[in-house]
Amino acid sequence: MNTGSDTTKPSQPLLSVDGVEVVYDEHILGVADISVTVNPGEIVAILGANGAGKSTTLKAISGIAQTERAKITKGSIRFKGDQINGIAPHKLAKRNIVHVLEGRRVFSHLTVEENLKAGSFLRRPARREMERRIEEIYDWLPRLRDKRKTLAGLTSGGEQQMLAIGRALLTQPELVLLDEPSMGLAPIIVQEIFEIVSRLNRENGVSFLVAEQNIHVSLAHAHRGYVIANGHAVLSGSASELAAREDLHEFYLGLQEEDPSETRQKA
Amino acid sequence: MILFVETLIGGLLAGTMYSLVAIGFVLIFKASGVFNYSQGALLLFSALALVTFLEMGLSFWPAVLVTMVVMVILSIIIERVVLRPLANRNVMTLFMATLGLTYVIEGAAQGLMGSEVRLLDIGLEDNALFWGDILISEFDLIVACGAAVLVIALAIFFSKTRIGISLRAVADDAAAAQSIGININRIWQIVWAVAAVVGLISGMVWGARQGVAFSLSLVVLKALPVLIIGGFTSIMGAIVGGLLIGAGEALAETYLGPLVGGGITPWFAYVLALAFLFIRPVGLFGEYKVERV
Amino acid sequence: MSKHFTSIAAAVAIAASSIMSTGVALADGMTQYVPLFVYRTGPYASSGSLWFAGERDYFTYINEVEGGVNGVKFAIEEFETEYNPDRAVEAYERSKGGKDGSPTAFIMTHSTPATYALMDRAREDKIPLFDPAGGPSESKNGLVFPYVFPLLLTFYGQGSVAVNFIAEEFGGFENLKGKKIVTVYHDSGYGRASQPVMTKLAEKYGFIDVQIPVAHPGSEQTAIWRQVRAEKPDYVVLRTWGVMTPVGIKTAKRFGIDTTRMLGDVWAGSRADMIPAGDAAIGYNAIAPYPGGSDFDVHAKLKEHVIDKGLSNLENSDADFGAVFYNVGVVNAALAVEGMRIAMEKFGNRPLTGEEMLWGLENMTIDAARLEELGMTGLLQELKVTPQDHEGGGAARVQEWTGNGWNLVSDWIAVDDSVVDPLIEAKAAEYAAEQGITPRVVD
Amino acid sequence: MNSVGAKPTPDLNAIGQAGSGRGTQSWAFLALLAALVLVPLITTEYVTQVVVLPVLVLGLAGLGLNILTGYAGQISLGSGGFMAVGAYAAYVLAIHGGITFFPLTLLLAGVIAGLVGWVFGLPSIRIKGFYVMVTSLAAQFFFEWLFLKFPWFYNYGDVPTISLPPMGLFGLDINGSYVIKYYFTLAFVVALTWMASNLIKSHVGRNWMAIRDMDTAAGVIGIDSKKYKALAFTISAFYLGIAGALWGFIFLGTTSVGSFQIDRSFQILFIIIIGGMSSIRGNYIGAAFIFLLPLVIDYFAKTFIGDTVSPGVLSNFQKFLFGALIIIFLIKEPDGIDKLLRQLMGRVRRWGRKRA
Repeated sequence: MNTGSDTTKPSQPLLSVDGVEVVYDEHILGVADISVTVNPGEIVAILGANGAGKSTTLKAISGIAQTERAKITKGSIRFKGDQINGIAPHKLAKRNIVHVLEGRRVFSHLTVEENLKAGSFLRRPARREMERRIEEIYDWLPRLRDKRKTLAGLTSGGEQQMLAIGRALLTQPELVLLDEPSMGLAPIIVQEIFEIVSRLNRENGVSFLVAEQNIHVSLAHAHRGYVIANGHAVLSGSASELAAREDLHEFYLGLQEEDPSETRQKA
Repeated sequence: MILFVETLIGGLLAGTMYSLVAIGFVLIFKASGVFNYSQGALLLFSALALVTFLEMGLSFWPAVLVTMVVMVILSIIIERVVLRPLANRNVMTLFMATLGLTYVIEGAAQGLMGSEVRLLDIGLEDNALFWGDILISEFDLIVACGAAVLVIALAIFFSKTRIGISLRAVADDAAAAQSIGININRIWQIVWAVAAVVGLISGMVWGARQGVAFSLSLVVLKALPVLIIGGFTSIMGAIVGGLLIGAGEALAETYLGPLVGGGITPWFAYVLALAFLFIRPVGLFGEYKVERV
Repeated sequence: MSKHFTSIAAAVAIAASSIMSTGVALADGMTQYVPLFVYRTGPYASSGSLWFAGERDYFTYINEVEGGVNGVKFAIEEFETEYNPDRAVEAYERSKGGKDGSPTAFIMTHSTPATYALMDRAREDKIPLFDPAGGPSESKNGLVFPYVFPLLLTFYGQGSVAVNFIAEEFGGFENLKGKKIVTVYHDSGYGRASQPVMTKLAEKYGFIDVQIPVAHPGSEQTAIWRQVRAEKPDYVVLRTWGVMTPVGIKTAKRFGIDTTRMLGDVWAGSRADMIPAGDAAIGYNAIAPYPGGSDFDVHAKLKEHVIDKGLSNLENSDADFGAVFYNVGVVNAALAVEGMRIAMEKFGNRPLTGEEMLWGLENMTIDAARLEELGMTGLLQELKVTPQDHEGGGAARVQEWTGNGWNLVSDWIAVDDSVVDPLIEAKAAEYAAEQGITPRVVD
Repeated sequence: MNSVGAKPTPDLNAIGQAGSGRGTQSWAFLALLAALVLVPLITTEYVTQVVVLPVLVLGLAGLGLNILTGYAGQISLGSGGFMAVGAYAAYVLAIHGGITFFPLTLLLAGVIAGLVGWVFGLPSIRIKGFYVMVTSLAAQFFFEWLFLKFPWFYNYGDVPTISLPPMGLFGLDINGSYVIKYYFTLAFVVALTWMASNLIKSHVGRNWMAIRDMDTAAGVIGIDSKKYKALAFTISAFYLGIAGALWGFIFLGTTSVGSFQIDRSFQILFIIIIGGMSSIRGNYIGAAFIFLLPLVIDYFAKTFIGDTVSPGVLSNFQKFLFGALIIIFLIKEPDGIDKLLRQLMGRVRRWGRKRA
């Protein structure tokens, strides 16, 4: 998996985040200076400790941040060349960016199938078409098919994560922002999820920006990666370069101590 | 024994009228977490609008239709002007805003459409029916059937339609709903509109019973204990809560009232609700979850 | 953001300073300032708006047609209270000093709670309070309550008139024996006010007095009327107010209670109470110190000079002209005008002070001839107010609802003073003792 | 706030307070106190008795609710009910208990209200949030009923409106003159406010805030949240009770349940939200705003549109406007006027420093 992105770089990145600062409640700094690019067809990982600002970065991109009383105070975010700062999340979904929030966040009082339907409404398919698309998702995520009538809140963590991804895919995205898909899941499930992500990327050309604490599994599947700490991007490079760095782990762990946690509110 | 059964049945039927008001409340709370005190004012506004259109010479169903349109427009205005700017504020502020909204709606309703009591004839007779020796109000019976139809209609709306599923999605997790492209502002407009239409139906029922005037707005106070018993987020709870309050109130007024001098209805429902709270702090159908207020 | 609020603060300051400086320029020295405490919003707006329209229309008539009372015109200022006594206190303090050089000669409280709240202040400030057919019954005793005027008919009197009428229905007092009269009342001071009288009368005539309360606002009364039905009443008296009345009548009807054997008191007998009750109210009776109807002579005058000229305060003059509450307003205003006229005979044709008005009211006699001149024969009873008797009349007619209007079914029925007066004297004495008041001595 | 980078990185430490400025604050406080003392001397009877006095009493009631809601985090809509308890307790103490030395009557009435508040606070141990709020409504309606129903509370009058008996104060009749009334109220309000402010600074206040911010966590760090919640209900009701008694005895000179209905509870809630939650000063600012706003609206409405529309429309328009202003306020200034003033003072101070 060493298709070094530099060699195939197209004229325009899919997503470019440039020097973004996010402030919550006008006073609390979310991230200070983050720059990230995702090229078409890439899986890019954002690595960092708990509270480093990964989620905030993704929320800033998807517009969710501003629904939580946060503002992008500096920098710009471009998607396919267009500035998208400050656009509401549902509009960004229409423009093919979808965010799978941390902690899965399925609609727990809806059945699995209703969750998927909710994802598909965005494109207003006819009923037949909607059913076909949902079947397609079941093909990708066969575990869900057996549970289609179950309330989402009653399914396992792994199933919920798959559901969240499946639901997001039904919006027909070009870019999926995937926040901590491994959180609280058994390694074997994490592995399964990342393999599905890779396949989706390969076969359907969906790009992913994945925020992860789990370095190994994410770098194994990503093309490139960024390490962020204290709200700043501190390292970047291809997945293999990063994985090869002896000091990565120290870097990552060492930063955790510097993190003045009270100034950093995770939303 | 006949007195007991009659009181019980009468109370249960009357209780559905409380349920109707509570349902409008539940819809909004569930979808947006807003404790909407102005539900009573909405009820007043809709009933006044309906009466006004009737007086202008429209026949019944067209008038109902026009009123619905007015209520939908009103809901959209409320969402844009009041709720959207207050999104993500704490629940207290939102509650206070609905208090302010109550004044606004009441002032507008009475200022525009007059404050005198008006007759609203929805074609239901308040006759007595006898079932054996037991007297039942025809009006209440029909209203109860109507409420059942409404609840079924809402259930179908929520489980089968796209908007209904989206509504439930927003109620479950607004941020996740937004992230998959659901426009929550539009959903709020729809919820308020549905609640306003439910308000119109309860306004018609209450208005037919007591005439259309300001006191319709006070009906909201009857809905709050219903919510406690039923939980703030369950339509089923609103129905069951309404029935319990209706029956409890009627039995208390008949059996307990004479012991303490009567007139106990305004607080009895609340005390009943309190008793329920001790047994089950989140209402019969509410869900345990950490609340931060 | 802050700009917005500095401007509000500035507005507050401006308004506050202008409120402080009451009583600026004297217009022409010939207007009488009348503060009107109204409730055009809130739960009682439906009755209030007609009432105040009646008052204002009569004042308009006096101003426009008669050129004022002996040339003194009325300058009306309204204060919204929402029927809240606290806001009445605020309005009272704002208006007691008069305006534009005119003193405040009298205040119409338009609500019994407000009368209570203002009673002590009015005594202090020497401003008569008008509360016809309301207020504390014991304030009939003008020696203890010099500045309160429960004109026409006190709450006690209402109970007495009710029983007299019911006796007539049964064919005489002797037939009351063993009968059961159930009173369904608004659970408040007003609703309970006639209870002592009913107790006394029940003793005197041997009927059974049952009292059943309804809690405010009374929009659901199934349980109440089930109780009433269980009592098997021979007659039902309603002392209700607001929405409680139509709901009560409808529910009563459903429980098979004969609504032609129901008698509402003054405040449960207006068009606004009957309309929502629909057909159930046909045949229902109500006590009327102010009967409804627009056939009285005064109405012809009002119609010609106020309504038809577009000067009326009524929002819907087709439906509400001549409604009971409108007539309440007309009568109240007329009583104020008469009081002023009489006071002017002594003090001259100029704006009056409260003390002067008190003299006028306490020397007010309205006999049949004067009623004729006023065009109020049949609408208003003959009155003779004295310092000892602030009620002045003590009679009411009874009217029956026909489905679209009121039909008067009795002449003036007088209060049984022999029962009511001792109660009033006892209450007044109690009040005087509690408050440390020495009753006035009047020669 | 725009994104142009002239502004330094936002303050990372908890925010908003424009400097400490203790000196300025106490200076301002003394100036305000002096102004309040001067009110009867420099203004009219109307302003003293019907504007400033009720604002003081409502501010005190706001303080009572703020202790419960702003500091201890429990929502209540029963303020009117507890004010009624205070007012009726004072009346019953005077009539049936013969206690007519007014300061004593008032304190005892407060204590009774406090005990009642404690009882009604008990459910809050089990329930939270809006459920507590509806519990408080139960209290509200229960008291409205109670004081109407039992004639003992209004000395067996026909009408449950109390005519207050003469109350003494060191040989003076408290109702003798509005100046006495005013100074008496002012003294009481200042003393009680001072007490509350000390209480809030003490460990009690800190524990309340811990419960408010994190109910569960407060338990973990060893705060007996049951005890402190109960205490908050008690003290809150104590203040509300005294405010209620002052409202009846001093401001109105009479009392009926009508003075303490649910609208009163809403009014008190408006006061603390508009004035500023968790702020002592905010209560009085909020009270002034909420009490004066209708008067100001009334004044402007009569002056500018009085003749053009019918009085019914005018009254309703005023109501509409009041509601609209509340909403605008909530949207524009969520933290209340107190915060606004703090920012303003901070700006003035910075400006002053710049010039110096």
